[in-house]
Amino acid sequence: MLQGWPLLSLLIWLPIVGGVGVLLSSQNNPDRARWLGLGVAGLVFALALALWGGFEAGTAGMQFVERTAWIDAFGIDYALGVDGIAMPLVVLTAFATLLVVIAAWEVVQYKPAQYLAAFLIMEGIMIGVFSALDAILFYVFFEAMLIPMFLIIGIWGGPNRIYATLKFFLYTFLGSVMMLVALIYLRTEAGSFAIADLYGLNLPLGTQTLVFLAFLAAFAVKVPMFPVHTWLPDAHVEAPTGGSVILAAITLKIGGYGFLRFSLPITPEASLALDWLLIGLSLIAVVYIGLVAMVQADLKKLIAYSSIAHMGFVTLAFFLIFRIVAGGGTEDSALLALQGGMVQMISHGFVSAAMFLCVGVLYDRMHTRRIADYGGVANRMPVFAGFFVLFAMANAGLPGTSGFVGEFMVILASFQAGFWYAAVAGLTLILGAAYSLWMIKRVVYGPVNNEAVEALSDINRRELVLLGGLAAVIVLFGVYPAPLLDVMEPSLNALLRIVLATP
Amino acid sequence: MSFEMPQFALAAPEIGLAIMVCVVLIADLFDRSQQARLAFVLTQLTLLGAMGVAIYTHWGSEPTLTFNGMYISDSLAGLLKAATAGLAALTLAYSRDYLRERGLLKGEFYLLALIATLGMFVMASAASLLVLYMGLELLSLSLYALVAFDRESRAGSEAAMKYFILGALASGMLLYGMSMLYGAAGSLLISDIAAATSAGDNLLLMSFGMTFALVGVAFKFGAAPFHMWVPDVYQGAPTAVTAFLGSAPKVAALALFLRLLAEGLGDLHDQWQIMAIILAVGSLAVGNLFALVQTNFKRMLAYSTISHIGFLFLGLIAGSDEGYAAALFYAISYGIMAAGAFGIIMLLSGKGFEAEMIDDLRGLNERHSGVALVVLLLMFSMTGIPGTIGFYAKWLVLQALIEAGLVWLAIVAVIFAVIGAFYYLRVLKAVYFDRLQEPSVLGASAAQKMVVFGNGALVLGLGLFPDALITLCRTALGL
Amino acid sequence: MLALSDYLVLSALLFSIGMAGIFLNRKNAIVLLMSIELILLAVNFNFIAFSHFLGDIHGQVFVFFILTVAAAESAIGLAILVVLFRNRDTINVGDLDSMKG
Amino acid sequence: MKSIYLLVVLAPLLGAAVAGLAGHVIGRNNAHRLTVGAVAISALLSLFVLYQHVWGGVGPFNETIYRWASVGALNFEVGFLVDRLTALMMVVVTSVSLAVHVYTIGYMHDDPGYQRFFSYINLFTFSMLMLVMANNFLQLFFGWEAVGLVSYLLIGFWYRKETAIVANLKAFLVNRVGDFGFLLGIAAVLMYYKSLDYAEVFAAATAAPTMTLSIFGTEALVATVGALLLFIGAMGKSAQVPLHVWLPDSMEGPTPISALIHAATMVTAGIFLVARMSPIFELSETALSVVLVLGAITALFMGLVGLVQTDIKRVIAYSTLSQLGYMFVALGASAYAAGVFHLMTHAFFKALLFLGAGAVIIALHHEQDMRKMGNLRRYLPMTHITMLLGTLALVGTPFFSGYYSKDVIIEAVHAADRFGAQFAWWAVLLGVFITALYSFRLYFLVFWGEERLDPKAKAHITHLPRYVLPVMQWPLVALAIPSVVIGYLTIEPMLFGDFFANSIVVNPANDVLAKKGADFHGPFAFGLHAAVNPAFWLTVAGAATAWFFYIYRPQWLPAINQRAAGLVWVLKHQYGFDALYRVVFAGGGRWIGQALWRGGDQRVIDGLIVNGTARTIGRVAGALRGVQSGYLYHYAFVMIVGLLLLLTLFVGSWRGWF
Repeated sequence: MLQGWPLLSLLIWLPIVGGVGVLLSSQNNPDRARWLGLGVAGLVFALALALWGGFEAGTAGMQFVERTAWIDAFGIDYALGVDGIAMPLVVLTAFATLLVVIAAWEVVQYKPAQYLAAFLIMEGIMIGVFSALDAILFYVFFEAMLIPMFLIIGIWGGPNRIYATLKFFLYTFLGSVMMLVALIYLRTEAGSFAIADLYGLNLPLGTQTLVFLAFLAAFAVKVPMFPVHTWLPDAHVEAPTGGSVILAAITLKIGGYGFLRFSLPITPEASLALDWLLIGLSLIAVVYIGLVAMVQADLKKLIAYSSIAHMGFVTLAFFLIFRIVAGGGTEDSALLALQGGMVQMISHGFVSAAMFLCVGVLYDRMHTRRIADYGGVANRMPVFAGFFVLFAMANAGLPGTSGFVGEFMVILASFQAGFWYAAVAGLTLILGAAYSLWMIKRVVYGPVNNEAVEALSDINRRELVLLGGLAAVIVLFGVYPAPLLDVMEPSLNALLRIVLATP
Repeated sequence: MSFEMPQFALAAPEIGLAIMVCVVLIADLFDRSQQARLAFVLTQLTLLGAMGVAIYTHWGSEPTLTFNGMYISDSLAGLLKAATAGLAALTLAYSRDYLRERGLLKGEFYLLALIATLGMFVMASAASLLVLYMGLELLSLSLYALVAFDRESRAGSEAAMKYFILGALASGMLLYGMSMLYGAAGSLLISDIAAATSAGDNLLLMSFGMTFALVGVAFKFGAAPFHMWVPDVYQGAPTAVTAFLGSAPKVAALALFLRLLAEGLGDLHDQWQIMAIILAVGSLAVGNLFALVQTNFKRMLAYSTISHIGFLFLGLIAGSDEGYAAALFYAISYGIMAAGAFGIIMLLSGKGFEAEMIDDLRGLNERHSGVALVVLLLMFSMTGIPGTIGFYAKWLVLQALIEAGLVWLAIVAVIFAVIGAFYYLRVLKAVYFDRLQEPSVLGASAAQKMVVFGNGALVLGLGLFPDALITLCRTALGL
Repeated sequence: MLALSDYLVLSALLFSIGMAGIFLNRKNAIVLLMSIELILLAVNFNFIAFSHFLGDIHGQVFVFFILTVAAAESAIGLAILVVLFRNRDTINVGDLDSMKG
Repeated sequence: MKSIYLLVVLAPLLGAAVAGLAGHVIGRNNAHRLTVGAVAISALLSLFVLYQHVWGGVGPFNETIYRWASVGALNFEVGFLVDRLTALMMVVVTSVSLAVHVYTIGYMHDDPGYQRFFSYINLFTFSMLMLVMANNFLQLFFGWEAVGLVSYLLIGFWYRKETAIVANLKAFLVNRVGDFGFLLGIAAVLMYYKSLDYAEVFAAATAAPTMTLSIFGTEALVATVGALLLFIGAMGKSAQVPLHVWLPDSMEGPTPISALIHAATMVTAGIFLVARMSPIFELSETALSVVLVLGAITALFMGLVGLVQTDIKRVIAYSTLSQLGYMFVALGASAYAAGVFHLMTHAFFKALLFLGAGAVIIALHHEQDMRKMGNLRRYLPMTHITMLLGTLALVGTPFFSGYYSKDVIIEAVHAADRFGAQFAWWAVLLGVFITALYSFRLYFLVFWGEERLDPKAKAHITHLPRYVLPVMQWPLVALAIPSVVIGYLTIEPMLFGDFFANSIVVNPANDVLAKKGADFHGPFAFGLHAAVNPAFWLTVAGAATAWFFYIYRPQWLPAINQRAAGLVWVLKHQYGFDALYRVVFAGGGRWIGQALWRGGDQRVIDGLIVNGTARTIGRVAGALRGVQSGYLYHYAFVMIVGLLLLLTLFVGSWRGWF
């Protein structure tokens, strides 16, 4: 049915145009803005599902390719396409945005039209990031993301939002301009900005290292990796619920995606030479951040730190592949690591979104995020408590939830690189459970702590749809992740060949 | 000595503009509207016409010298003239309401602007030191007068005084340098100077002169350390003048650079490159650091101009046509952004009220979200975020730099760009994040808003489809 | 016979005096205008000297233009001075510091 | 058969889903009807499966249900391995579960979370079945963690109780420590045996028994490392020292849970695991010795702690720890069948004891302190009798089931010649005395002696609603029967026959049970053999001691307590494990977290680097600002300085400075 449609362009521009449409048509009519926003987000999600439906799982190549000359002077094309790595992330983006639109329904009262427009535009831009096949096009989308997110945090955020949003912006901006320099440099070597042309350049190691570090600056900040992670807790704490959801569910993934799309294939030798650094930082993230997460007194900060720890798993997986192969593991094991990292990213998209939505549900009622202000929520909100516990368990990597799949695969793979990698990474099992469940204990369980908790009412139908939908997805992918893995496998395999082809 | 008839047709833009100056001068006498409506309309029509004529006359033709080799007609001249005229028209379009509210709406304003534009035209086509100088002075003298246009303004007269003295000093230095170049090459023609340089005649004297000439150019740009006039003049001048001053003359300054240093002294590139690096990095540092601590929006924009000039200089440093094209693109796109930024200030200012502090933008999103959106686009464009024209300006410059092997400079540049982002974001903070108790209604005329939106659309549209402008700039430089 | 360099040195001295006049003078703005004239004079001197020694007339033509422009410049300068005086009742350059930082 | 297996597993899952998601829609009665029905189906089908496997001639079933995921050539699947070991476990799990389900109808009668509770225990049944029926490590881990989840939910079922929600967190975290090792063990298995499927792994392990890997700078047998890592998981789940601390606290949960999860089934998963992994464990003497020693330590020392407990459930909990230790001792001595046998008998009589205790607690209106009981046989005759039977089984009275299973363990250890076997034999032998002592202490304190009831409890017990007790007592009876007879009936085939031939692998050199089998002349003779068995006399001694101090001369007790104050203190504090963990791990973790957060994130990264840079830039800018003084002559001066700078560069470029 959709054969021959520029599906990716639709996915990118429909939400952007829709966002502008919401902005123009419904500034003074919040209800129209909501319905319009929901319509656009729903349509985009439907198209994203169509994308999945039309996707051929068996091949590694780019699909749904579109190519039009864009900046002729430099041979830059408006080139779009998705492979098995990008496609799930596109679908995830559409899903998360739909959630955000629903979550905002009667909660966001200050300029809802602008709020929804910002998220819809953000959606288009993020899908653009995942489907760009040209480095400059990628960069354009990559940077443009800053604009809506800057506004989202700054306008609808908490009391300290200005510090947070500036920190977010400058941190990420600093990282990404370095990447721009690297990309331009690569063009002088490759003669093109097409990402595929940048692979296999065989640059000397010194140059590769510099390029790698520039990429690292961009993606490490996005992921975020220790020690450039401190923007994330602040941004999350101050962001409105939707902002946190998108930040955690999608924008962090862009960092991981960047590692796969740029760092590893473009600078494989430097990745090999510097894998100790990435592995070290990732392991620090898992342990250090896990411990830090445990002592947070603010719900969102806790989840933010947990996000960092989870993303540490992703980077760990991506950069362990060299040691897995060197340590006697098969290429399948390296693939296991990559798959694990990808699954971890996607699962984290669901789980962190769910966690932030839960906090949002609480915040809307109590207007506080301090853990100490809660206690005994289960007494008043039993249904909500059930969801929250489920999501916390998923966050702690309980089998049967999607959170488990990635962790399991990464730990299994990291053992092949060496016992100690797996041992340190495996600490997440304990730490993740500790901070997630201790938080649950203090927030959900216990006697009713104060009058504010006493006055709580359980989730309404809209929130039930939101959380229920997420719970279903999380359990589904936990019980049956094979479809997702099958989609990604050929592309990751092809990537692995490129990365490991270096001498 | 045979007398060769000059090809007047090739100078059609300048001649036409000069005639129109006279026409406007006379027409204004008969305009009874007290609002200089006739002068305004005629001026805008003239500028738009001049754009067309410039393109028609110069674009695509082989470089042709006439007027005894003192005037050149080439694509570069065409684009430079079209850009200056276009930017002048854009900034003038903002000015009516602002000037009316201050009792400054007189025909002389448009007249002076036209004459300044004529000066810029002359510079763009100059093939001789003399012509270059004449164009420069025509521009400068008009600008001095414009800065002092509000005779009742204490700040305006102080700014004019500073601008005048420093400008004259810079002219003196430029002239001193020109005299040395003349002495070294034995001719005022830029082509002769270029020939002498590549032949290696009197290189010492030549590069001594070049040093002084560079100072003059740097002053026109407002590059550090010759930038000291910029903040005071931008702040003190009436905003309508600042807008004019901040956009088109930058393109003219680029014309000066390209004609004198690139074409005339291109072979001394090795020598002026290191100086230009100092100027560029100095401008980036001064502009960005000083802008951080400003509370006055106009002054902040002045410092931001300095930092942009630093970036533009980076393109020139590359010394390649790529770099010049990048700088040209930068100058034009910066002109558009600056016009918009000052246009916003004019739009927000009311009778007896100058909206020149950053705080005056507070809550703009609640007052008028459309205008706020334009501010957003402008600020992100100045920061260099994709989706806006400002990104491509920075990208092209970085590209030229890196292709010239100056990766470290590119890194320095982007770090300063990040520092710079901070103060642009501060403006947005005021616009979007600060909420007012009782947002007042924005009292701007529909026409003015339309100009603002048009400007915003230009920033965004060129940000999404930059190819045409990039190609124009590259073609102008023969790429 | 005076050599070219003698003229150049003289003009350099004049030029330097002119520049010094601008930043050493902290009182009367008129002096600034005079200093500028001095600088232009130095330039003119250069042009004439080069023109003479090169046997090329263009330099002297340039001087005429400079003289003309200098006159116009002075006119504008004085006009600005008048405006300044009207607004601030002073032409003391040391008082012109309302904008800084 | 595949559909039967599926039905066994899915019936409780469905029950859990419906009761959990639509509990308030279907109502209380329908909820228990549904869930009990589901478990009943599972139980009956499990019995049928066992019957088929033992008498029906059905061979082991090993098939994939669906492909969970695959990466390259690696397959992760969900599938069932059903052999006699599994079938036995299925029967134990479902039958105890059924009893507990029925019992719960009475026990939770007044609880507002009625449907939720049934949903949880149904879910537990599903998870436990998934665990025992797994044919690969992935699914095993799934079941492993899923039972942990349900355990967590059920310990914290009364979430208003602070102690309950502390206990469930603790249980989950301590289990997670075990799972940490378990997961690493699975990773090791995958790495060295290239598969997660049991059959393939065992084949690979047996094919390469001497494969080594280097760890801690030395070479170690892969089997040792793998087995020990897996055993860490077993230690967590089966609460072996030092990961035992969660089990006593888990008694904060409702009593049916204590019976089902924390006595009969879930905590025995570790035993099942080691038995299932016998092909790997058999390759490593070291691993077996560790199992043996840790089991022995747990068996003896946890039993001792049971002596000083006053909470009726905690006594039984420590007894469970101790009995689990017995089972590990059996496993460590390569007498896997004995371990599993004890698992089965223990499941019945321990569930019986817990449910009996629960009946007492309900009757006394949630009174658990034994010091406030006494002489309850008057009020609860049925409970009294069944609990007495359970106690007799636990202490190992001849012809009761516990006698057979425990005695075989003691004999097997005695016959083993592995490192630590000697110690273990002494420990389990002494443990028999301890077991009898704490068991009869409980029995006498609760059912005999003077009545020490609170008035409220007294009022409650005399006005107990009629219908509550019967529904709770039938399960007691139902459990009492196998507690008494199952050992007698099954010892011969299970321990000395070929019951486990297809499921448990024992290296002939290690096969202590085969050695003992030569002396075995039927269960009756084995029972009579008690007269010449030191263990029996130790039991009698223990029971007599209890009688002496709690019935005959209770007034002597305070004096004894005073004399042994130090020992009592140590026992009451459980050797300090709790305090140690609280201070070192919980406290230390939080302290380090705080230090890293405040020191690392806030002070160094944010304070010094991020905000510090911003501050520095701001300061520099503020300082430089003065240069723009506003004075024209300064401006001119700067320009001239700039000119001089450029001139310097000009001179430099001609002098060749650059």
